[in-house]
Amino acid sequence: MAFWILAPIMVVAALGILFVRKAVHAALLLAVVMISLAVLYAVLDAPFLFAVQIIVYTGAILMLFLFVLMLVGVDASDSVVETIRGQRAMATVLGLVLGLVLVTAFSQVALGSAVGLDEANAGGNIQQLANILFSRYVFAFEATSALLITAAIGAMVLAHRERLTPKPTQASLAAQRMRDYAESGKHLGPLPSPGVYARHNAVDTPALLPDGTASEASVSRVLAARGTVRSAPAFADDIDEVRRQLGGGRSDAAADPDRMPEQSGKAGAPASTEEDVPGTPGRSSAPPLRSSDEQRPGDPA
Amino acid sequence: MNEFIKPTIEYFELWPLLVVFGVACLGVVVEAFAPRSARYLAQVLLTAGGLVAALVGVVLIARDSEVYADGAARGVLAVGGTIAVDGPTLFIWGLVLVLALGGTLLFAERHLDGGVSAFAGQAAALPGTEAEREASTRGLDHTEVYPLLMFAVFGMMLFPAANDLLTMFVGLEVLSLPLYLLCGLARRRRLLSQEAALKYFLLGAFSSGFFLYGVALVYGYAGSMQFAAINEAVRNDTGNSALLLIGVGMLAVGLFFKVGAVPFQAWTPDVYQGAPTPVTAFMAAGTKVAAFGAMLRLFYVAFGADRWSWQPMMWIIAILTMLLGAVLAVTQTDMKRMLAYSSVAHTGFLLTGVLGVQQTSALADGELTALQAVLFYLATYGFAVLGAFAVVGLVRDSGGEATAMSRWSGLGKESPVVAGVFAFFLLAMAGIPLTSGFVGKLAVFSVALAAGAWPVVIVAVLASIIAAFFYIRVIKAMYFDEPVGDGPTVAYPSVLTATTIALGAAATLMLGILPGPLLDLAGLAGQFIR
Amino acid sequence: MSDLPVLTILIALPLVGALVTAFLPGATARLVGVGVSGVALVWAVLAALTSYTVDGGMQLTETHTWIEALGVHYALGVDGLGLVMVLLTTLLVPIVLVASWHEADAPGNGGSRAFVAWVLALEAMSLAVFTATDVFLFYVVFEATLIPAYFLIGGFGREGRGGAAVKFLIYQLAGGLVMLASVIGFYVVSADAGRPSFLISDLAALDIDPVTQRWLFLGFFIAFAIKAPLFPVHTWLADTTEHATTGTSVLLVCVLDKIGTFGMLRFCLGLLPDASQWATPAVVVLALISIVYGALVAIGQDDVLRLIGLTSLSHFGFIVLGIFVLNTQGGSGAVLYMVNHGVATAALFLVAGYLVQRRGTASIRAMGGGIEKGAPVLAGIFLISGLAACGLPGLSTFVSEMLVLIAAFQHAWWAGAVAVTAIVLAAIYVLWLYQRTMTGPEQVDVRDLDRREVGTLAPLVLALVLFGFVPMPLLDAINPYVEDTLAEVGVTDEAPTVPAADDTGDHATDEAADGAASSQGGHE
Amino acid sequence: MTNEYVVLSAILFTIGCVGVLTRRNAIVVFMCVELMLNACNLALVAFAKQHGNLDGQIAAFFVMVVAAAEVVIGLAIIMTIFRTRRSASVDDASLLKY
Repeated sequence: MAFWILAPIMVVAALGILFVRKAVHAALLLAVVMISLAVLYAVLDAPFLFAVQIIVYTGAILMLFLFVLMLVGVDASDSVVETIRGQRAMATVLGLVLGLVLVTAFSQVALGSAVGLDEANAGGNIQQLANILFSRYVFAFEATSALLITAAIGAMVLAHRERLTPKPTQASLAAQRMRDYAESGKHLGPLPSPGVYARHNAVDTPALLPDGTASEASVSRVLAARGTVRSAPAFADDIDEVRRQLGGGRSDAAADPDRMPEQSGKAGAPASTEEDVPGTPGRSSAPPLRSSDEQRPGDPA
Repeated sequence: MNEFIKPTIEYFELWPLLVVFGVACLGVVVEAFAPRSARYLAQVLLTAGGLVAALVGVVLIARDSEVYADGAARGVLAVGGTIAVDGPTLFIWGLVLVLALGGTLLFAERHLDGGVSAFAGQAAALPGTEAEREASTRGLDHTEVYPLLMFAVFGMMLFPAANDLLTMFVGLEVLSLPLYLLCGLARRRRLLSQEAALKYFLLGAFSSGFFLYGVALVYGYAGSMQFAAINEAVRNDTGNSALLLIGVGMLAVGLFFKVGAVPFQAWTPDVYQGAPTPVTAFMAAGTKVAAFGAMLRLFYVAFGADRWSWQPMMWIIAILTMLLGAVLAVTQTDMKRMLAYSSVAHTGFLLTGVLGVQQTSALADGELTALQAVLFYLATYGFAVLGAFAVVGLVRDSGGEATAMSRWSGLGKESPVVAGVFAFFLLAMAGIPLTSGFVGKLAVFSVALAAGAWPVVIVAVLASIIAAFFYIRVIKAMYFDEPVGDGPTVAYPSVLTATTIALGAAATLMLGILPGPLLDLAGLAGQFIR
Repeated sequence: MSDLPVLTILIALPLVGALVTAFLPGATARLVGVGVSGVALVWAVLAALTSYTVDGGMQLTETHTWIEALGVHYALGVDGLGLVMVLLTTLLVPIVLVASWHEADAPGNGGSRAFVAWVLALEAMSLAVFTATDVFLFYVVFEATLIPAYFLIGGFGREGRGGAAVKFLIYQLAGGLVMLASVIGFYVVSADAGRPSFLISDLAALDIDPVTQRWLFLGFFIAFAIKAPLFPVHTWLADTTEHATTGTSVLLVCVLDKIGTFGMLRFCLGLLPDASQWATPAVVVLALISIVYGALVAIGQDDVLRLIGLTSLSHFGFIVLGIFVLNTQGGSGAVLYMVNHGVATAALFLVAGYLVQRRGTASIRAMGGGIEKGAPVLAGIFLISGLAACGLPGLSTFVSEMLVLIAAFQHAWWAGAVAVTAIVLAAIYVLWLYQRTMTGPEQVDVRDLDRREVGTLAPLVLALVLFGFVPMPLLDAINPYVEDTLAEVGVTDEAPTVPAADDTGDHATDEAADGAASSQGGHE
Repeated sequence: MTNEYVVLSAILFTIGCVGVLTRRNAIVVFMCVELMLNACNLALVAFAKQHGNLDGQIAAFFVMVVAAAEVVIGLAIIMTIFRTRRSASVDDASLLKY
């Protein structure tokens, strides 16, 4: 019997929705319930609903859920902190009581033998459904169009942002760049790519300028804000040498333990405390080298 | 076997519904094709015109309505018996349309907030961002609210007219969905507004789940969705009363959610506070009318024969609703929340009327029927609450509407007219004689007492006393307290809001002094048809 | 005058006056107000002299359908009770308006325009209350009086009046809503009997079963007990009189509160006779407690306005006692007491108000005494009205107090005995008050009463003295009513001696014909 | 045999109901509402077979349509909230308090 196989699966899956932490898992469990339901519809002489359940519910509605979950972030897991004390327990108890009442009541109900749908489905389930749908329930059917229109308007209103300014074209962008350069001296060309002249060309490694200083423009600002930019000097052993050759310059940059490169990304490079420096502002000894620090707002240096 | 039978659609009787629906769709088309500058005027005119046309239709139908069956009722069953256009339906349609007209005027108000409406310039722009500011400085406006309003009105008309469970469910959803959206579109305090929309939506969906399960169970009991067939089944008592009882309970839960009865009232204050004030005004009045209309039909027509099993439940709910609404209202410090809790208390009073149903034979000649009393109360409350929220929209400070009650101190000195009108609405809600609220209260209490529900009436009186306290407190603050800081300011509205307030006040006064015509009209509506 | 809607005009006069004065400048509003209320007084007196006959029953009746669906009528009419209350009201309002001539314009107050408008509105509503013969109409105007009263208390008077106004309104609304339940009860009872109606004449003809009667009685009685403050629910009274202006207090205590005792007579006794008899013991006890408690608390007061308010508690105890001992002396005495108390307390409030105005404080201790010599007229009138309050022979209150006491002794010896103690207590609080404020060694320089002020007090004092010696005109009007009512209750007097023994014997109204017959036998 | 189906639907409905009350993530709460609606559909379809008429199936079909519209609106509202708050928890949305 399909029912006895599917019923436990559905109940377990449904219970799972209550307990899994991640919303995505809940969605997948819901899919299990819905597909099982579709099978039960087929068993219950409702082939049309079987199809609609799969296509509309599982195929469209649940996908919409997943889609939104992806937007929100798949990792988003549920907090278990109660804001109203005892609410969870109360809800559980209430739910148990409700379930118990319903289950006992319905298992006692004597419905008699089912009439069955053989007669009602004569001429085809879909044809008969259409018969009813477009005769007795035709007004309700038309009224659902109001729902769908409302839904469409709702989605538009809440999600669609109208463009208030004309979309900039290539030409206008180019003109703007030139204007910026003329007015504020903003760099015209493309930004330097990371890792150039450094030992790595990973995106979190700033490019070194010919004088050995790091180019802050070469790393993504997001990385800098997160504090996962590697220190350039660690990859430039010869920087001291270069300096010496250039004459003057201090040699303590690489020797300073605080200046050791830090491994803050995923690669296993040796650690530097570049990111700790704001805590000890007085110790900054090589200002030109503190590439990532300088990108931080509010840096005392 | 079943050959397809072409349905007969009574276009004349359905005219109001069709017009509202058509205008809503037309509004969407306008939104799509009309230039931005023309949209506001086009939408407002279209909406108002559609409502008026529908209202005219209601009057015409009411004039021609035929006596149904045995003469106790009038009207027709339309579209294969799924929609009952009878006296009560027409009364509720008329009421909803008039209230919606008031709501439209409030929606269209642009004087209060410096030339823009109360709705967000761009709902998709994040609050506090450049995009929002830009939308605001350009005076953008979501004119989609008018079609949404019309869809909600369509739902409000379909819901109480539905003559089977399925149509009723569809009506419920059609009425709810646009309101969820409208709640989230406030121009000021957008976070609050969005939150209100979320809460309203989640709880509304939850409650419609209950309603639907009730539908399923009652269908399981009676084997049909039609109210007449359900009534027949209840009368013949096919056994399995567990299905019926639980089904009725679940349906009631769904409806109680919509009207905000305890213990399902939790959303009311949040939503009333967070939603844009015009929406609150429209929603508070319209939803209650529609949902009570549906409740009356469902319980009287489908389950009337099983009165003894649902009346006790109604007793308890009514008692709890009145008491909790009144007590919690006392503790509020925000005007909109206070009005929200007061609306919960009024739900209780209305339920007191609903449970006052009796056999027609038990009524004396010329005695009020429960239906008449509830319909009348709905009218009185609808106008009062519409007007009250409209006034709330007028009192402002630099941050928009000043809904904190302390900000209302000394309003009587700042603007005696506004304070006076608001005090009048409050007195009406408190049920002071010579206002509509008093006659309404008298009507529902007397039908409840006539049905023997004296404990409920006693509690109702107690709750009225508690309720009177917080209404009076507001009046005292407005007239006798010194203003806090520089005091509240009253934004002088355009003719639109002023008309709505005047409409509310006039109706409240007229129904208080000469309630006869409307009571007679409600009596003339007669009984429901099945 | 037969076709003229006399009572409607009487009510409409001040109502229109209120609407007009609301839009006039303050000074004009005062003049118009006094004029309108004066016209109303003249109209009422004329109506009483020309159209009213003293043979009992409702007169000057008007009946129009108001709300058909509810069986509500706009029905007016007066009987002896209504007539004296109407006269009292119309008399007091012009006096109050003149007495409060400049008071409402004082800084912090709401201005003369509002004051006059509200007072006139209150007068209209009160007149409607006293003449309504439809329970619904009565209820509507009964509650409607609260709105002007609320604004009069809250808008004019001393610091803290806002709170007092809220307290007043809450008490009254609570009472009103409890009564609403009973009003609805009447509707249901009459509907069960065949046809829903609120007309008093229809309701009196109903045969209501005893249990229902008791519930209905409770609803009405609680409301009226709050209105005419009776012991456990009196606490709003003193707060209100303390903070309101004396003009407001006069209207409240002398007119509005009378609605309570008026209602007890008209509705409790008139419509629910069995329940009234059932409740008599409890009500008598409450009344006795009010009498003694009010007097005792009054003795201890330091605020003169509060003190006068509390003496009224004692006096209302007398009135209620007179009503509920259920015999003709008691009834006549109570109605007469209502009039006399109205006049005497009004005089006392007004003169105390003038005193407070002059001294700038209401505290007896702060006044320090010694006014007698500087302002003999003030002191003299103060003394007379004070003595009237404690029922000195020769003043009108004496007659009514005696009647009630005799009735109380007839009812039960202990009731009379307790009530008598109040005379002693009253003497204490009045004389002690007089001694502390007026007599004394130091000479305080106060202005004596001017002509306007004397003018407001003179009619009251005159009435006190006049009715003290000649109470007959009043009793002639009152007695037929009292006999009708008691016949309705079904009480037969053992002692037939009524001071005004001018029983014409023709006081059986239609609906009480059978009951009246038996009671008549008892009288003669 | 209809009984079993109805009992199953009752269980699913209850689970959905408890889920709505206990879960904090708005999307999961909404999923639980969908679970409730599905439970209703099961009952409707089972009763349709029991009574031998197709009203139940029609109703179930309507529910699916309604659910589709509801989901669009619901998710649109949830997305809006998420974009402003970066959180989909019901509790984080708590500016409105008593």
